[in-house]
Amino acid sequence: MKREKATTLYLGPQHPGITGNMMVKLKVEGDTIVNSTTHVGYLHRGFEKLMERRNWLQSFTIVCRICVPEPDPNEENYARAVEEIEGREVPERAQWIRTLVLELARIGTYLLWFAGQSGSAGLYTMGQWSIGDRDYVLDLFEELTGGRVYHMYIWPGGVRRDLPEGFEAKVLQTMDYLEKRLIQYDKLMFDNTIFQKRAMGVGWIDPEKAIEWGVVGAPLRAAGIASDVRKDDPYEVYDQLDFEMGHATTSDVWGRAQVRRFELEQSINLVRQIIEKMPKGEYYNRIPNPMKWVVPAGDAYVKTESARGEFGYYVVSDGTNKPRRVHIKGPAYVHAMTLLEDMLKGANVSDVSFIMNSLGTCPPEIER
Amino acid sequence: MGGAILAYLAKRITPMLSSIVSFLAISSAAVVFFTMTSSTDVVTVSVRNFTLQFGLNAYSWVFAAMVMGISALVSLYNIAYMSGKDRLGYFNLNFTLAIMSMMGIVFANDWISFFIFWEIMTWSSFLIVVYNGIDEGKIGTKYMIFSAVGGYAMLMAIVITNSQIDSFLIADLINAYPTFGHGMQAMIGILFLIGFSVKAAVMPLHVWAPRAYSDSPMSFTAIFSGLLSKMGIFGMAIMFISVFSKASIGDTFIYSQVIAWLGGVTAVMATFYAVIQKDAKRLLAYSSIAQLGYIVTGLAIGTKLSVMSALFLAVIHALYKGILFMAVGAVERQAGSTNLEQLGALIRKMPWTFFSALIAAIALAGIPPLGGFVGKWMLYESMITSTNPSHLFLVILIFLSSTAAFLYVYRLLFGLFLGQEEPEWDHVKEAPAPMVIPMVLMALTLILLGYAPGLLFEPIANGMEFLGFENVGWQMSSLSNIWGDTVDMQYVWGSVVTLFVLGAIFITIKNRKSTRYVTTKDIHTSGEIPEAHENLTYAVDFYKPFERAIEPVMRKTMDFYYNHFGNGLESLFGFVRKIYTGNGQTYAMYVVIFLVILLLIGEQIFK
Amino acid sequence: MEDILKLLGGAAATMLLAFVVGATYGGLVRKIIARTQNRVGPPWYQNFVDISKLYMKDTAVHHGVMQHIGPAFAITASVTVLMFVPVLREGGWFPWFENLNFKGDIIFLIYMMVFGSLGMALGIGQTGNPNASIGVSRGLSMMVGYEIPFVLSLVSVMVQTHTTSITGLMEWQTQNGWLMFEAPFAFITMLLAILGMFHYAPFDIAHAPSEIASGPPSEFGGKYLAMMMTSGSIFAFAKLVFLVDVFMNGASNLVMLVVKTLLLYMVPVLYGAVSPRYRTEQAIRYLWGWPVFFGIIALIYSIYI
Amino acid sequence: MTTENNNLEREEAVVVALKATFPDLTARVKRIRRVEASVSKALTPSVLVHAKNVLGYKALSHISCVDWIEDEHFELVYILWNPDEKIQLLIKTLISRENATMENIDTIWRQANTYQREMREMFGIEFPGFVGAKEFLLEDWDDMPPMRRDFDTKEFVKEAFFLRPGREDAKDVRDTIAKRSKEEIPEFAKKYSREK
Amino acid sequence: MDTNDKGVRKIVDMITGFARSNSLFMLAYGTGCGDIEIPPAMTSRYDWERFGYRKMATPRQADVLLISGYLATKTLKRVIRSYEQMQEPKYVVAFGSCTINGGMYWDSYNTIKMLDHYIPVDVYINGCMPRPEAVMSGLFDLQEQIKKGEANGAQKYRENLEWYRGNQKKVIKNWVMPEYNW
Repeated sequence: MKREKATTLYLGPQHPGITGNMMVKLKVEGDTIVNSTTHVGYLHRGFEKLMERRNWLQSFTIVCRICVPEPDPNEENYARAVEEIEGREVPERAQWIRTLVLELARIGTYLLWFAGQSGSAGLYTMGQWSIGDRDYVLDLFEELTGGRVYHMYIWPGGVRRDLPEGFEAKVLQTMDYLEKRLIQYDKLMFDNTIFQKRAMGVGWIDPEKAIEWGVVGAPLRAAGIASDVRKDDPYEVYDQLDFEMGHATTSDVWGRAQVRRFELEQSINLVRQIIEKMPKGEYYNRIPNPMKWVVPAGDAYVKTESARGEFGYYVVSDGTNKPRRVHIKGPAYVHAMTLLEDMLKGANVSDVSFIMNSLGTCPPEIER
Repeated sequence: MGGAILAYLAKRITPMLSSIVSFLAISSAAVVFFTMTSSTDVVTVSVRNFTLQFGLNAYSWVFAAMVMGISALVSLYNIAYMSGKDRLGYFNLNFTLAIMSMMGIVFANDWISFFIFWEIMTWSSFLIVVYNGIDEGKIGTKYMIFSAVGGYAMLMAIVITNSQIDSFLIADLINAYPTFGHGMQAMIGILFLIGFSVKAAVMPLHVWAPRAYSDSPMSFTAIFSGLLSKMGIFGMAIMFISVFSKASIGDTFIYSQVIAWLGGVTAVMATFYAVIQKDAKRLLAYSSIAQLGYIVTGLAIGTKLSVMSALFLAVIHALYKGILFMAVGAVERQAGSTNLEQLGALIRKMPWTFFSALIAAIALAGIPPLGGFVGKWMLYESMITSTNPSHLFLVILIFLSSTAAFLYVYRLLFGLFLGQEEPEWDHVKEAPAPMVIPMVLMALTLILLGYAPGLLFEPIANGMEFLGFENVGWQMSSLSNIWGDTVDMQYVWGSVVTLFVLGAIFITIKNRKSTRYVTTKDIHTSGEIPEAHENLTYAVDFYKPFERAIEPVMRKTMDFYYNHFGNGLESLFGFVRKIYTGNGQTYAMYVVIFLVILLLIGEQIFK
Repeated sequence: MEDILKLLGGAAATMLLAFVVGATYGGLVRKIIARTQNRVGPPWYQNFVDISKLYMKDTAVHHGVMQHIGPAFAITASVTVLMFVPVLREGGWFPWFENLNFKGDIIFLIYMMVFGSLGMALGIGQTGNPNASIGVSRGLSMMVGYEIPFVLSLVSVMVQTHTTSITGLMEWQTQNGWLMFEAPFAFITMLLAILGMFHYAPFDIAHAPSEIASGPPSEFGGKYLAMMMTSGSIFAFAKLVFLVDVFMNGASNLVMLVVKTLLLYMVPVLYGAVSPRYRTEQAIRYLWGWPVFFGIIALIYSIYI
Repeated sequence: MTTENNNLEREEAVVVALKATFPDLTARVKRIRRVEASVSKALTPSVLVHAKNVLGYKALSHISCVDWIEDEHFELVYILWNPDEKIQLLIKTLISRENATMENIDTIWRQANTYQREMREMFGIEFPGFVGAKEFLLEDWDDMPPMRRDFDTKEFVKEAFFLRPGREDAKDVRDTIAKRSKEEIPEFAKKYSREK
Repeated sequence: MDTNDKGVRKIVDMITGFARSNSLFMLAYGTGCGDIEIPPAMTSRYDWERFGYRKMATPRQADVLLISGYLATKTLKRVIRSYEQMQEPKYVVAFGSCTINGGMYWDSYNTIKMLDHYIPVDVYINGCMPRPEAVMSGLFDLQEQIKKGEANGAQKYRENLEWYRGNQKKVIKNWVMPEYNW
């Protein structure tokens, strides 16, 4: 076969610049990319197959492992889908606690994203700070759920346990701390002219086509399109909370960074609101013996706004004690595949990792 | 003495039909030259009322030695390089003629013989440029037109001179120049400079050079870029040092300033162009223009150190550019391509070629301890120590060009010799011995000149004294500027070589048993296994980021040249081509006609 | 004979000193960066452990002779630069540190500094790794960027002091005061240029991990990487000593030397710790912007002072 | 579910609009913001195009596939989203399990490419005229498409991989670790220890 | 003489062990979800650079291959490739229960269950997922092993290459890898 003219660059799977275990094969001429293809499957575990073999509650251990940085939206989605099929009521306090957990998870993910976005531009100090601060959020999770990363906390019918004593105060304390740190982050990252130079005008998505191409989450909001599942299709108690969506019109990496930066602030605000408004009461509508727990036949499509975009769960039950089909669609399913491939054409090699981070690609949810 | 050599050469011209004979002729001429140059006889040939005078002096000895030495080696290379090609007789005739005419130029003591040999040189090289039979992109025509402009300018200057002093002797001009009026001084100077600048490819007159260098056979390009262009330098040096320095102060200043900056701009722009080239020959062609830019700058500055550096660089440039062109020629012959984006990893197949190219490249980049550094050092020092502030800014231009030279040097070596080993180049073998030997010999000369640049300083200093400098001091291995700061090449050379050898020995014997060679396919590709058709060499648009950084500069000049200048020239060509058939004889005829016309009416005009 | 022995001894001693100090600086820099990042950081001797571990690696692979001797080029350049730079001022307490100080000058050193880069680049080129080649392309392009302000600064200093040798510069400074204050614009230019020279952020795109793995040294492991790191340590120190000599009148004893070089080193290190990296063309344009502007002011200043 | 507006007018309007264009289609409102429609296989592409271009369902949220092995068919579910009306439309269609083929829709939505690649690999559904890389998640897979219900992953695992047998001694690792690092086990922890 | 030699040997071993164990360059390869706990371990909370651990981008420079979680068969191929490109001495640290016995993916058709049948593992860290403390504890364990000269996985691999190859080829059907040159 004739040798290609363009040089092949393998960005991943064993590469510091790739987000997770995936591969983007770049064909470059000079340092301009002429073609790129995303290759996934390095993390494929066959979750959806495994869930067919496990009962409704066992599947919980699997669901949260679909997205490593932010497992809670998955748990919440799955729980809500099951509840919708079964028609199970969820106590109000449980809904508030779920919202609290989701927002904490969002904060944690945004902090992790700060690290990724700045690290791919060479600003490692930011990553060190924000991941260090994320650990305080993880500490909260650990106290609440017993797990640092995988929580398995939001169950069908409510949450696994009530808030521990004094938890609210700790949360508020952490939020105060994070708000203070945010000023420093601004100084280090968002007010940094070099970062601005790197980010502005890079990774542009056509706002006209964004919806059609399946862009969701912060990239869509950065394109000037107000779209947030929390507003559009409110779940849990988001309709009782007061918050704003991030907004930018530049539709580039800089816009996405600003949207996320703004939403981090909003999330801190939301957590405070939740703590303030949280009612007392039951936290769990107990399910029957999990081994014999049968969910009536039916299907449900539910979605959540995670930090990286919209998570959709299509759950089908055939009336047995095991799910028929749980099909999960994460934001990266579109972002990292067709969208990224299109965006990278004509981009600079220096910007690949940068753009990928701004889209919030995360391979486990593509492959499951 | 000179006549003897010329006669010797001339005798050989007719029967010469093969490269070997050409080599023998040139090398025996070289032998004769190097063994019998002690005398400085003057041979006078009288043709009717023209008196042609030939002779050798200390200054022309430098150039004569350079021409003879290098062309002897190149003609050895030529044997192997040209073997199996068509029209060898035609090529070798012109090849030898060009060399012969260069000797003639160097030996000429009067302007008429100078001009005659100049024209022989021009059209013999023109015939080689169009050797392939097709004048692709009108390179030959372009070359011819520029040479014609230069030739006419020079001829006009000669005629004017003659009308003024009634003598064709170079020495007479030098003596009489200060007596000329202001306008006359300027006119003669500018006309001569145009004539020489064309050959030396100074910026506005360089357009012909890149293609002409890259499209002629490599064995000739080594001569073309290495020696032929130096004839321009040869003339320029005479003009600058002996002639202009005697003009009124203000004029000297302006000439030297303008030319020095032109040289600097030439160096920078040509370097930038060289960086973005995709073809090894074209890259070297632009690099030649850039290097000539340094030399011109050095001459124009006109201090002792700078002229010495210019002459030193002229010789060294002939050496290293000769090697590089020959190496590229070897690659072209063995692999059939000089495309930097396709070739790669010939180092294991052509180690000797790589070695000589590496040495030449290091010299070109001006990195110690090789000869190239000596020239560069003197050039910088002469500019920094100059009393003229404009030279201090010029030094930045030269530095920019010189630093950017690393880029193309690396690109050249990387593109040809390094990178992924691809199966499509498996058949390539080392070039035959007649090609390798001259390259290696010249490379060794470069190393030697790094250790003892004084070997070259001696004739240059003599030559400069002949041209009018006094007390040109030199030392065998120590360089010094007028502030008294020195660099001792002996120590530099010694320490670099010692350390390098020690380092190489250390890294070789450390864990020698468990050090293993692996193929270039066994590289870090993020854990993936590349497919066979996937290209892993990063060679296409190697300096894309740099191109983007210098884009504003390049765009402006490109627009300038190609839209205005270039277009104008193209339409000019269209017209001129009706007159010029591209045939050397017709051209020669025109020259003669022009000469006659000038001789007839010149006296009336310039009285 | 005695001269050669003295030279070799001096070279060995200087090299040893440079390696020790350079590697310690490496460790300290890691420590300091760690502190800015709210971390403890590795012990100060970490670089020694790293380098000796790499020398103790059992195996090594290379892709050909150029890669094999590439690190030798690098170490040659570093040590040669070091030998031609006066480590301590005259009258320092090591008379044989004089090495070859009087045998070279600044122009020579500027050129010698790129010798190693070019040799390394050739070695890297032979590996055939596209990431490494991209790194080389970026590194060399960037070099053109920072060499211009670097040279501007040095030329203006040379013009101001009417000498091109470092020992001459130091004598001048002994009489007239530090060039840091005598030639302020040149010093500013130099500070901006060394940001690029030391390859810390924002000018570290040549080996940006998130784009091209580790860039140029991608294929170097074991003894080759060890030699590169050794040479890097020596070279960093040599450059620092060079700059201290030029702008701060060198140092008369080791303590002062360490203090001055460390101070100077902190400029790129601390700036790098809080900066993201420029793309190559942005970096070149930046370096040809303000630094060159200051450089030209420095040159004018030096001509008309 | 807590404080929902039970006004389903907009959803019902969608059902009416769909039925007006495609009389053969059955549609119903599932709940607020969810409308479900069942379409025959042949009609699906035109319904999708209509929904996208006329009804404003510009975004393709999801394409799912369910294997109803008992009934010998796959159920494909195209889930669309209307960003203006904020309604999710589920369009379901059944295709035969034998020689399963489906119309290629990646010309309508670019991102359908990925979904179809996955379905082709996981269920073995062919999309005539569809250009997409053959391999998506699996590499060199030569067995039955794994997401089909009749593919038994447990049997496959037993054959293809080594399985580590369970540990017999049921020893508590924490004790071993504590012992090795000479760590004091706190009193309260001792009662959980299996090593009595 | 003999004893003296032994003494020298011992000192050399000690130095080697110290250098090797205190400068562990890890290959930056996040094979599974365990990779999410690496950033915390690297950054200000746990800061593993204190112990000389560092992430390296390419296998040529790395000493430790950190298998952070289950391996899909597609990843296994890349892991083997990366492992073989590393220079000796090299070590493998596997973490997550899924590397030991498949963990919760024991019946998944696409993940391998016993990593040590494919590449030699020096240290296993269990848990799903192990906390950064656990990861670091495992690495301390590796350091101890190196100091004692027991971490000889690479040697095992070289000597039993055929057995490993057999196992690997059983899972990876399309074997197009270059030969192992160590």
